[in-house]
Amino acid sequence: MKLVTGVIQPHRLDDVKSALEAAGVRGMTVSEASGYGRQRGHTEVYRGAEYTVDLVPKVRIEALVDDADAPAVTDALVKAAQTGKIGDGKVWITPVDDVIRVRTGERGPGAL
Amino acid sequence: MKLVTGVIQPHRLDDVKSALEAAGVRGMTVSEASGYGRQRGHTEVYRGAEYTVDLVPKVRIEALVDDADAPAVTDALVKAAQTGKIGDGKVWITPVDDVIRVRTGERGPGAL
Amino acid sequence: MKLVTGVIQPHRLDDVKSALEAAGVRGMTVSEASGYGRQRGHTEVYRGAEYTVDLVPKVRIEALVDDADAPAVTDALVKAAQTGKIGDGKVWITPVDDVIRVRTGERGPGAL
Amino acid sequence: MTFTLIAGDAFKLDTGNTAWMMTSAVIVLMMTVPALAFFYGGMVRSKSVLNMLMMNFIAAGTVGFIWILYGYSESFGSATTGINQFFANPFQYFGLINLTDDKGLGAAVGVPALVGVAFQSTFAVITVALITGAIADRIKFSSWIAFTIIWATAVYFPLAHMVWGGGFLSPSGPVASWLSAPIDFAGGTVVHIDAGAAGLALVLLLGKRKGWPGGPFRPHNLPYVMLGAALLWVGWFGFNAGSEGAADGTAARAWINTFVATAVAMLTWLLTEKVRDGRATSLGAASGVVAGLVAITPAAAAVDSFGAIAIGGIAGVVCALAIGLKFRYGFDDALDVVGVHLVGGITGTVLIGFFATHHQGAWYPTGAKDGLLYGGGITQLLAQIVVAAFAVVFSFVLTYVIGYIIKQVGGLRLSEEAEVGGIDLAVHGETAYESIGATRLNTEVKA
Amino acid sequence: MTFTLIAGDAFKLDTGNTAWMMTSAVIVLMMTVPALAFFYGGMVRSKSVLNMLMMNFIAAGTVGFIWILYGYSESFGSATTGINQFFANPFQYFGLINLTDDKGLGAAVGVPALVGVAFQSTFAVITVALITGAIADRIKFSSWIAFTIIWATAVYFPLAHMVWGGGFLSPSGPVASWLSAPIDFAGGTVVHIDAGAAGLALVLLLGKRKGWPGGPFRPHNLPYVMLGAALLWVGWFGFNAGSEGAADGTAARAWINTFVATAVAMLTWLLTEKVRDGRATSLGAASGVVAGLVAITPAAAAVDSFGAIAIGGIAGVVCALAIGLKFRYGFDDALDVVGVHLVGGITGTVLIGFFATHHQGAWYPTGAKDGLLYGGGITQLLAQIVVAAFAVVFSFVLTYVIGYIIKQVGGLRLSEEAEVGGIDLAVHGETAYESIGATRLNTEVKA
Amino acid sequence: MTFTLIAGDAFKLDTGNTAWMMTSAVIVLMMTVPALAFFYGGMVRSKSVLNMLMMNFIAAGTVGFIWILYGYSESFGSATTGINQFFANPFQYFGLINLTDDKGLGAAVGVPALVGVAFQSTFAVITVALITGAIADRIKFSSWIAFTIIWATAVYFPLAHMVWGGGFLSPSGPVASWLSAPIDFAGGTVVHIDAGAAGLALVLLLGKRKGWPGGPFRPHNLPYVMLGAALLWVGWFGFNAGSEGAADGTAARAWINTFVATAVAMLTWLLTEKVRDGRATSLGAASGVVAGLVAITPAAAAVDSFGAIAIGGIAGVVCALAIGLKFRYGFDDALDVVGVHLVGGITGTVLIGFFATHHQGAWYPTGAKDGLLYGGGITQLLAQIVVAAFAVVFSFVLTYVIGYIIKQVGGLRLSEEAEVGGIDLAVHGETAYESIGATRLNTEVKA
Ligand SMILES: Nc1ncnc2c1ncn2[C@@H]1O[C@H](COP(=O)(O)OP(=O)(O)O)[C@@H](O)[C@H]1O
Ligand SMILES: Nc1ncnc2c1ncn2[C@@H]1O[C@H](COP(=O)(O)OP(=O)(O)O)[C@@H](O)[C@H]1O
Ligand SMILES: Nc1ncnc2c1ncn2[C@@H]1O[C@H](COP(=O)(O)OP(=O)(O)O)[C@@H](O)[C@H]1O
Repeated sequence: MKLVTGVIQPHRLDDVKSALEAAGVRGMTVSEASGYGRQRGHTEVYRGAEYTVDLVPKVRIEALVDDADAPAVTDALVKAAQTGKIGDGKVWITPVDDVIRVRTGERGPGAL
Repeated sequence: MKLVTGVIQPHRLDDVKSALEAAGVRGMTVSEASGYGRQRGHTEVYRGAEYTVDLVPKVRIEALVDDADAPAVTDALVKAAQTGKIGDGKVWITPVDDVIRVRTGERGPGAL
Repeated sequence: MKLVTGVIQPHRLDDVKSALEAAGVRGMTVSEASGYGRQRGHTEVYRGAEYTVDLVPKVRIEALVDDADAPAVTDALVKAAQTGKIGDGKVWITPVDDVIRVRTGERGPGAL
Repeated sequence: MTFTLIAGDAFKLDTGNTAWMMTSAVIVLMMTVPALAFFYGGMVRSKSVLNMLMMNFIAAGTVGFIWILYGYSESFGSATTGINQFFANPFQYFGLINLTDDKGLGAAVGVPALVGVAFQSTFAVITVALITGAIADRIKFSSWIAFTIIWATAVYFPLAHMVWGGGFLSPSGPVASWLSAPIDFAGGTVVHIDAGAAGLALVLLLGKRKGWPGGPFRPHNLPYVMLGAALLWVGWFGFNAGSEGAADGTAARAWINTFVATAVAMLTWLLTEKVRDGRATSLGAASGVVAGLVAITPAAAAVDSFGAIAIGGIAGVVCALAIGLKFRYGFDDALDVVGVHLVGGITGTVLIGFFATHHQGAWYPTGAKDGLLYGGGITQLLAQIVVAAFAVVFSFVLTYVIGYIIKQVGGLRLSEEAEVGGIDLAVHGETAYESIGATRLNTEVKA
Repeated sequence: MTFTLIAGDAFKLDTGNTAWMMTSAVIVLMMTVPALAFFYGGMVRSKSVLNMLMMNFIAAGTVGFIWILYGYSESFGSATTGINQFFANPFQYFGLINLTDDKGLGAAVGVPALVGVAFQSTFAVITVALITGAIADRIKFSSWIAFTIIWATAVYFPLAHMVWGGGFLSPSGPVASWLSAPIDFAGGTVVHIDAGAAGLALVLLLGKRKGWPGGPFRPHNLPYVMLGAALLWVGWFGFNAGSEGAADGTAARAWINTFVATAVAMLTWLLTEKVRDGRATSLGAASGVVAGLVAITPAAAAVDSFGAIAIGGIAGVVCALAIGLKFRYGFDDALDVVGVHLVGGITGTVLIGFFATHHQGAWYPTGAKDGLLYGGGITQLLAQIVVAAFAVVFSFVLTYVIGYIIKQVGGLRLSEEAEVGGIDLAVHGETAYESIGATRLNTEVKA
Repeated sequence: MTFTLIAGDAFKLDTGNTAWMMTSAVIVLMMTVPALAFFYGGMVRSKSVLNMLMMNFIAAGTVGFIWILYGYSESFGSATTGINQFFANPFQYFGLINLTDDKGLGAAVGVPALVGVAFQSTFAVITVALITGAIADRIKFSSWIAFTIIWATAVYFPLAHMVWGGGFLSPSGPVASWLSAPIDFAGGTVVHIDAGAAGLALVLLLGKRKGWPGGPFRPHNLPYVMLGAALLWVGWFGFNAGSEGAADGTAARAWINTFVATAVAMLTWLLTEKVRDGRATSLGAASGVVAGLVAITPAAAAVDSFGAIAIGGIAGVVCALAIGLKFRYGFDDALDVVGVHLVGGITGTVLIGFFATHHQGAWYPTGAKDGLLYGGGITQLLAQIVVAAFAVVFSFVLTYVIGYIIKQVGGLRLSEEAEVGGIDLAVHGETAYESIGATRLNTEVKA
């Protein structure tokens, strides 16, 4: 199995969720993150003191998928998240040894 | 070494923590997450406008463990997190090349 | 490619960011986490009722890097995060199958 | 309200009335900052809460300033004939000069002239501030600043003059001689219909927020909304009971009516929600409070307890339903200024025609009549409808023209990038709440 | 309080007293919304803050409504003999009809009757609202609504009549002739003992929250708690100094005592914490403020500065210790209504027996006596104990019966699922704060 | 202010003045808790917000307590010659004993003596509380408690006596006979210069916060800052218009000036930011409000509308620039007590010398003169400069000595570990907001 992780623009979350569902993903885990990269941060000014905030709000999506589904899911994720502007984010795929569904204790692809 | 990651119901955190400790885990990292899966979200209504919130609050636990300990730790985690209701979450195991303890620079199993 | 993950003291974030930049890392993803380990938590008292808070605020940093860069990046991270006090955190390295830049769809090391 | 110009009184200070009116002025200012600012600020998304707070502070700043300069004079200057039926001379009391106590709004009840200026200043401020709810999340900050000044000058000050300053719609104006003296005790027309119609006009000019409807526009902090609603209720006693201009039984009647109409409106709004949506919400409670307050405002001392209960109860249901209009007709009145203030203001103003009475401590100006249900026939109802209709048209048309001109000259709408990325950051260079990753690099303030 | 029924006065308006009483009424309403709502709302977990705010708003809505309908009449109607020693005729002034100024609570000091209604309305509201702290996080919303109405009608209005309306426990009642006129200047019995004992009764009926004790019930937002405590302090001057019914030296004595007793109670609460827990906490400061306010309430104008300092100082320690009772005896008084209001109310009521005086601007009703430490012997102390005990029993028993009936009829307790998953969501369909992932799908409001 | 000691009046109660003064006292207390507490609390980082709130509550507690015990007496006791030019006898009215109404501050206007005590108590409290902004995030809690008591006793009470109690700097003191009666209507010297100079002295003793400048010290919650600023504005009408001591035309002039100066100061602060930083910020709006309020305080009733507009407008610019001083000179005045209160206080005090007038409802004490721009020559300006300079030196030197002694005896500064890890946790054992992972283990309260 594989873990497909995407760090994307927060306002794409909804579309990405739909796209993954359409690609047959039955579950995913979402969390808040901040990114640093080519996309510039911003400055804030408080009583004349300037703060540089170089972290940009992002959303992280993780989906565990079967080896065979990984490419399609990845493609769906990338396509739905894409706006073409700097800061669209990254998607990466990592190997997973095993998955367990907590409720039932099932293991492997069936636990997805 | 292995990284055991669990996405669980927030109210199980305490029990899971104790179970992992009992299983000999000396440290773990916890973060907030939201999950999407079989468990239904909910709707909220603000001045008559209905919002569908399909992300459910979850907690993510990550524990780095020695290869040998991985099965026992995983079992302990699953058992402590289990309530038998939909939404109990997933646990997955991924391979880790190396671990370093920042304080000392130690590497490998000794750094856990 | 590799994913270098570090769980560090929040107040080291700035230095770590600079160190990674200096080590040639072009992007990273940061998120909030809480850790549990040798570092003791604390107690809080509300109207005489004592609460034990054993999770300590941490920051998680993730950087995708080329295989060749992984050791150097890891070292830079560890060095910049180190204060020598308990609770400095962990860094770990995991294998990555593939990386995609969402904006362009590029894959592999070029997507970093 | 009895707090109005009565020429030629020799002035004799009444410390009790003066104390009450200064207190009222204080708590009516509180209605704008912080109450309304938080009521609205909690309802927007966290990325634009500061902009919302700022727009309310700005209203206090600009309108406060011009009110002292010429606004009071334009509203309550002494001329009331010819063109001055519509507005008074802005220079008569420029900077409040020559405004002696015997010429003040409270001369007849021993309240110093400057207290009248103070009390009325807070009405001008909040009327402008109310509009911010309609246009939330998308107006250019500089355009808002310009708008507050132009709109107060061209719409609010004139309408205040017409209704309360002895002008066109006052108890001594043409409607009064034609039908009956219109009743607007504390500002159903001047404040709520006025702001509500203006909000609608601006919304039409501004267009919808990106993603509306269908997008995620839920309130970012409901406790703030509750805080704002509660403080609005608290301050509104200054608004309504203060509009009597004195600490007497009529003020007490306004107090009681303001209390009970609001209590009942909250309950009926919640009931409407429970029936329609299956749940009574805290946003509904807060909204019901405001709807009740709005509706009872014009009627505050002109009905008895039963009238107040009826008006509150009806307003709770009507406004709870009226907030659906924007979805039906597709205008993005972000925080329901139309549904609550325009509809609530009309509801209260018109219902006076049914419930007006001068028994049980209730009061209305000479020339007004009891309402339809209290045996006074239909005349008062007609007068109320005429005044409400006039106020709607007057405010809507003028606001549309003002907004249109600003749009042509400097633009009204923020860039889409600022709107999506967050106004607070784009416009004010700030974010409301702490987050990880802020690093101060440059700390030298150029002084 | 001197603000009480005195038959047959010809009414002569005093604008100063009227101004003060209307102002007091405004700031006492503020004590419930937003002050108490935020004091309690900050103390609960974030998943039930809206429910807590709502319960307080509801108290203002339902109790406000019935107060105007029949509550005032039931409390302050003129009959005081026979069964009317316990409550007056609810229909005498139904909807405040026929309540002329000469029949009002402030007739003797020139305050219009409706101002008396207004001021007292806010007391009825907050007494009911206080109970919410005990029952936080687990009561059915509909049962709470029903409870507010029944409890106010059967417990609060009668007790107000007995103590302040010339009834059983008043300076003209049997305790007064037997021992000494009981002193309850601003509501130690009627408000605090009353609400505290009621909270205890409901807690016993409701049972413990899932996970209590031992679970994570820490306050979700301590600044809200501090905001609430501060605004309670601010509004309490209306409560205590307003209870004089006039703007005079006795009111000023109540003001001073309210100020200093609270200041000292905060300090002694913090000291107690420092000694016991090793830390002085902000929740302790907020709690000490409220404990001091509660304890000084009955004594507000009946002691001198030293008496106030003593009462505040003692209350700070006693209440700080009393919050441990619930752990010892295992009743889940969630936000310490028993520890603060019941114990604090008893403390203040009883300590009057030691510190009462009529020197240094202090005042008590005719028939009362100086306290034990001020040379008046033990009589006043006994009278205070009798009244306190009566109020505890009266409120506890009646509340238990009311709660029991509601429990049988409609149920009192929320489902465990709602309690664990979050009341705000389960009951009101809302969450207090923004989170990721809200999508609006359906935007059509059925209108 | 006219609210001052006038010996030997037979006392005749004026309920209107009394109502106004009690109300003013209430809203000035609100300025400290919650207003100032939240204004500052929002500006610190989330890990020290509770400590900031606590320091403000403590100021209310300790100073409130000693004010009633001996502070009022030390400030407004009757002796004003010899050493008593600098402070009065703290035991004359110990615990307010023997303070009859004819000896009170409001004897001449029918306000009971205890009302004067109440009103002035809130000034003592807030002056001490203002200092917390300078020393945020690093002072030992016990040292702060000790400091509040010592500083109030040795600095505030004497200065209040000197300026308002008939002492050294009062209209009957030496400066008045030498130059002209100094004008400080509501506390430019006694409150703002006093607190500002004290803040500077403590900052020098405490040293910089770890990481300052250059580190991440941004406000953790800007809506709290706006809430605080708004409530400060609201309460300040009690401060300024209340300082008249009566509900009359002079109070109304103070009201109007407080309103318009603040409105204009907010606008000019924002303009300064826009020009300098490219953005108008919400923190700037909040700061401008406070700067305007500070600057108009001494001049509140002593200028006409144009004078108020000028003072507000100038203060907005001057203070917006002055907050850069700390970066230039490297003193860590955390929340700009120097930039806003010291500089703003001096600005207002000195500008009186240009704008003072007794026309248009404005007022100043006998012996004062019109300002330079109003034809009165340079004398008043000189008197104002002398008084401001005296207050700066007096407060700075005494505070430095007090702080130095505390530093030697018990230490001033928190440990670095507590500062970095979070004061709330280290000192109070609390965190302001909920977070994951709190487990209650021990629930037994030792009682
Ligand atoms: N090497 C990396 N490792 C981990 N996350 C990265 C890396 N590079 C970029 N990211 C994440 O992707 C986001 C977008 O990257 P950025 O360089 O700004 O734009 P783009 O990918 O469009 O060129 C970053 O904010 C960060 O969260
Ligand atoms: N394929 C997946 N990849 C990542 N996380 C998942 C996946 N499926 C489920 N999850 C996580 O597990 C949680 C529980 O899943 P759900 O399908 O609701 O219940 P259950 O696992 O009991 O069948 C989800 O909320 C989500 O956080
Ligand atoms: N086995 C582990 N798995 C995952 N995270 C860990 C593990 N051990 C420690 N951590 C993380 O590292 C942080 C520091 O660990 P700790 O044991 O307190 O100090 P140190 O690493 O300096 O000995 C913890 O707070 C936790 O976030």
